[in-house]
Amino acid sequence: MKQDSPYDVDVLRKEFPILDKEVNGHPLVYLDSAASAQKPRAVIEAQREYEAHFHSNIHRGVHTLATKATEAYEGVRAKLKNHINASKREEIIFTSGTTDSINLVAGTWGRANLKKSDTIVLTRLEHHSNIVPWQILAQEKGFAIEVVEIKENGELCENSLKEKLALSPKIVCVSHVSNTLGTINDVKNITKQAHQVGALVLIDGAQAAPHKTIDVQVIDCDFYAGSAHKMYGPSGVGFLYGKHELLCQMPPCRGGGEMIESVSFEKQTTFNVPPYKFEAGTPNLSGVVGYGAAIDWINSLGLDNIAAHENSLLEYASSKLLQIEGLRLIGTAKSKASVISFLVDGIHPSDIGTLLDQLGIAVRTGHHCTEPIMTKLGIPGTVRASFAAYSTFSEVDALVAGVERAVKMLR
Amino acid sequence: MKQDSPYDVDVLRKEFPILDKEVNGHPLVYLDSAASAQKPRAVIEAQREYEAHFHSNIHRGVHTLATKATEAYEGVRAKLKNHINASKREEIIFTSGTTDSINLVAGTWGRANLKKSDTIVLTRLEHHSNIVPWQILAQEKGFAIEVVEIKENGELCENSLKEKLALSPKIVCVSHVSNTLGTINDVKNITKQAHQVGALVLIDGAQAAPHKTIDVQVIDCDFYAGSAHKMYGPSGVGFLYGKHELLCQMPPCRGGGEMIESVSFEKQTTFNVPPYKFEAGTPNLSGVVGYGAAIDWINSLGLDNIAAHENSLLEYASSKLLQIEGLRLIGTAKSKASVISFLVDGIHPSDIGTLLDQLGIAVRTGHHCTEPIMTKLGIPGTVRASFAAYSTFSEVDALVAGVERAVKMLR
Amino acid sequence: MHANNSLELRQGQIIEEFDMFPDWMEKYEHIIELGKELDPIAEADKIDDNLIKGCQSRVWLTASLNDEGNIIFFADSDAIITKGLVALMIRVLSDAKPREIASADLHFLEAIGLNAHLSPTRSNGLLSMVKQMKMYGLAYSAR
Amino acid sequence: MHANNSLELRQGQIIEEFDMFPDWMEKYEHIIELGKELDPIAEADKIDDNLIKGCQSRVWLTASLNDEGNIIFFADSDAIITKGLVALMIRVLSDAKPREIASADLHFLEAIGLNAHLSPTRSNGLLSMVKQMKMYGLAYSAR
Ligand SMILES: Cc1ncc(COP(=O)(O)O)c(C=O)c1O
Ligand SMILES: Cc1ncc(COP(=O)(O)O)c(C=O)c1O
Repeated sequence: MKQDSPYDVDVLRKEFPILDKEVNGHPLVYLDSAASAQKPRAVIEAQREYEAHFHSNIHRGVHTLATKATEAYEGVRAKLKNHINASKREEIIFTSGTTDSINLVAGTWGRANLKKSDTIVLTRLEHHSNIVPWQILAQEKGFAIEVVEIKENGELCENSLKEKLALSPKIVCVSHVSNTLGTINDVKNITKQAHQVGALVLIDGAQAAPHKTIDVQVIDCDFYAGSAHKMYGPSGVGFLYGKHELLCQMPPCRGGGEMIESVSFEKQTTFNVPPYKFEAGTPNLSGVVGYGAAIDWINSLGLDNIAAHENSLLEYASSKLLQIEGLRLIGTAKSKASVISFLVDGIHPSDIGTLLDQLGIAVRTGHHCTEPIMTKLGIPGTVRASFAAYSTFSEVDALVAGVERAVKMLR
Repeated sequence: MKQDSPYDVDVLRKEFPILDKEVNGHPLVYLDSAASAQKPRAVIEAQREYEAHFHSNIHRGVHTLATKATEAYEGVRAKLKNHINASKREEIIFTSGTTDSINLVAGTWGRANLKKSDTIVLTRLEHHSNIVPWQILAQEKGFAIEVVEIKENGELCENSLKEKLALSPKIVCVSHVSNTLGTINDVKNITKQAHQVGALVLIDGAQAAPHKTIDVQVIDCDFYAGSAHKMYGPSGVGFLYGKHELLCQMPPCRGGGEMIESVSFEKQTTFNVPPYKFEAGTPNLSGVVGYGAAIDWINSLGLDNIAAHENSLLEYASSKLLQIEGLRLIGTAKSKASVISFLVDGIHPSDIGTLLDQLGIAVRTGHHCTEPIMTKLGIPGTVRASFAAYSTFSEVDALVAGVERAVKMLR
Repeated sequence: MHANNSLELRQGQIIEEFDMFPDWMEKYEHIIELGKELDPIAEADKIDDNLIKGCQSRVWLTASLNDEGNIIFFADSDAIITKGLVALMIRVLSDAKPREIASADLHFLEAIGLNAHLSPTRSNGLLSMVKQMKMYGLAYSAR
Repeated sequence: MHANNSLELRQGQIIEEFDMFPDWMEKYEHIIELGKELDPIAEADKIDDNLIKGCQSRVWLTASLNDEGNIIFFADSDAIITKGLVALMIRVLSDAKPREIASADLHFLEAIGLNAHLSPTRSNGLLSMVKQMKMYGLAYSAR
């Protein structure tokens, strides 16, 4: 089946040390990349190189190491700016991950702007990270949270969106790609509609950034969030894109070093400009450097090539899995990323996960931090397999065989 | 001068790849460890090993890699618990650093408990990270911030402390060790006095944890914060210790994955127990693993040995520097950690820093994120040299010679 | 002493029983079998109050004291492997003195190579269930 | 063209001048000398309004237009090395046409091996000062 791939996956896999591993006596079949992607040697070595040869705290240092470390760090900001086509490097804030990014928006823009009489809009598809920060803030401020519902196939319901937008929300928070159902939302169109009613738009891009070319200027969203660890980079790093004028207006989030202009007990403490205003304290330096290497790695392969490869895997896996009796796919949107959730009649997902693990196959089971989807669909969770640039057709075969075997045991 | 050292520093230095470096044609003399410590090979390799062989997202996974990654992560929590002698592992929250830890306390405990009529107490010695989060919150809530002043030598003024405690503050936030003046505060005694007036105590341990054995039960503080990157560990990781009953009462901080028990749009969303309640999203996994290696490394050397070594360096450096005409030490507390700030009459600190850099000597100049100290002392900043376990007497000699040379050029 | 021994004995039997299954598949097939055979809990008891928190698969647990002062446990799960493991726990801990239960040293899962399921990192609720069973032991022995 | 050339010429002279100092010490000694020789700014101009933000060492900058329509810069710093670098900037940019200043390509710092001081990562305010000087150029040429 390899003929479908725009690059040689077997060669590519050699760059990922972990993919050689055995688990429970079987070669590892890692189908949990949506939870966290594995890292190529280039990323691992970039971090090591940094720590072994260039580490120093950044900014405000007059010594050479501090300058080099700062240049490395700011260089990744510029890289990321290009990668998502932001218009200015000042629009890229480094955070510790998507969750942190969304909490930043809720904690600064949200706390400063949302009042009791306001409404905000989320969708049924959101990850807890794009729900709970808003619920916590709503408890403090008293605004209403309205939810765009989904259709049976896991697509957002256009009518529901229209209804909710008619309520003139202050912000619409929507995932670019659902981590549970794989649904790719038309965020450009949603943004356009939201802007028409005067709402800001925050996009949770945690699952989109590893699989799609992101152009924040084309989407025209106000905020966009992502995590390095889902993009072949280190954990503990992520980004928030925000339109520059918005960032300038927003109050700071966390207080500490770097984010200030001048601190005083007697006069007013004043704050730095974006992005520094939002980056308090010593950042994850080696993580950011590793993230830079990850972006380079992705670009050297090409996101389009990655997407093409993943799409063939998705198609292949879907058709193969559907041959298993009683198996149904959860999430069958027309436009779908390489995440495949399924259930087998009468069998609990965690049982399948446990037995697959015995075969060295790593899938995720449960609600995938999207309980509202489970509530809506009336299911206890799903088994989720997710693909990345390094996934193979034979891994799909192993998955299908594994599920068949598990189902036989469990029935 | 090596006879003073409880271990062989030359052998130890071989574990730090960066210390072999040349900067501007001179061997690197790294005297900026208070900003960020260099990392031994054991730490760098632990991260690499994790990323190359064990990486997976943690918690809620049924597969083996997820279990192993979770065990590694939770194992470091247990290690840290022992390291600072917390009474329960649930009292250790992983954060992205000291700044994040203090903001967490301000954002949850502070926001939930501080009212307009309240007073909190900080000290003149605090790092911006222990000032600005409280100022930001004070702007929102309207409470008063009172400041314990310092004496000429950089020690906290006991009378000022007593005065401020007499105002019945809700919390006293104090650094264990000043990053600018080196003052070691008697936090056990301060905590006792604060508790007598019913105040909670938060200790910023960023500078203490690398140099002193910390026993949070002996200190009896309510919160204690620290950063891995100052403890020979990775950047982007830190911890917050909090007394368990306090953590249980505190509302969550950031919302997202892991910190919830159940998320619903229809019913009440409910939260996990500490520490998970405060750890939203995918954490800095490789960073935490590296932190574990750093704690092991510190303990294998022994914090008492490190402190003894650093103290002889401090004494040696102080007496040597004082022989330079017009040089005065800024911060001469009786109890002092291995941070040495100084000024030379008529010379701007940044000029000295720039010339030292030409000699390969990395010091920090400026206000060191403690502007209120500078305001009080009426100085533009200081030159700061700071020592770590790997610093040597000949590095002190290089510093002294370098300062002499710079001063000659600048006068 | 005797009491603890009897929990020891029960664990020994299970270890012996699993010795017959060197292969993970047979082991899990046996567990699945045990799950299927477990006396069902009354539907009326499948309520939130009896639910063990923090689980991916749900576990319900109830307990009562019989005339001999032994605790009898009933439990159920919606996942069959969890249910099989629950059945093993019940075989060891049910119908025993509260004090024995509270102080039981459950080493058999380790011995049969399934202790990963007791790891706090798993979210199958087994560890929470064991804690809950011991809490019952403690609570009843305090009376 | 001529105008730009003259800024080019000025930069060329500085590069030549620094060529005599192969050694960093002599180079810095020269910069320090230049700092000492810089015409002091009026004390009355050392106010916050003329302060360049974001600096570890402080830099003050003022500008005025002379009869020939050239901008004249005055600047000062509390750090002598920064002041020396400021003096170099003034030598290149002062007494020049607004338009020339706005579009100047300042490559001499790189050529004399001191461009690290222009890095955004330094906090000596030099980069901000250069930006501010160009802003003046832009503002005056718009008139
Ligand atoms: C759609 C979505 N949003 C947000 C997140 C949270 O990302 P992180 O855990 O890196 O903060 C995830 C990751 O699971 C996700 O899939
Ligand atoms: C005393 C003190 N507190 C807080 C901090 C902030 O630590 P971090 O930047 O790791 O958050 C520092 C580090 O500079 C410090 O020295």
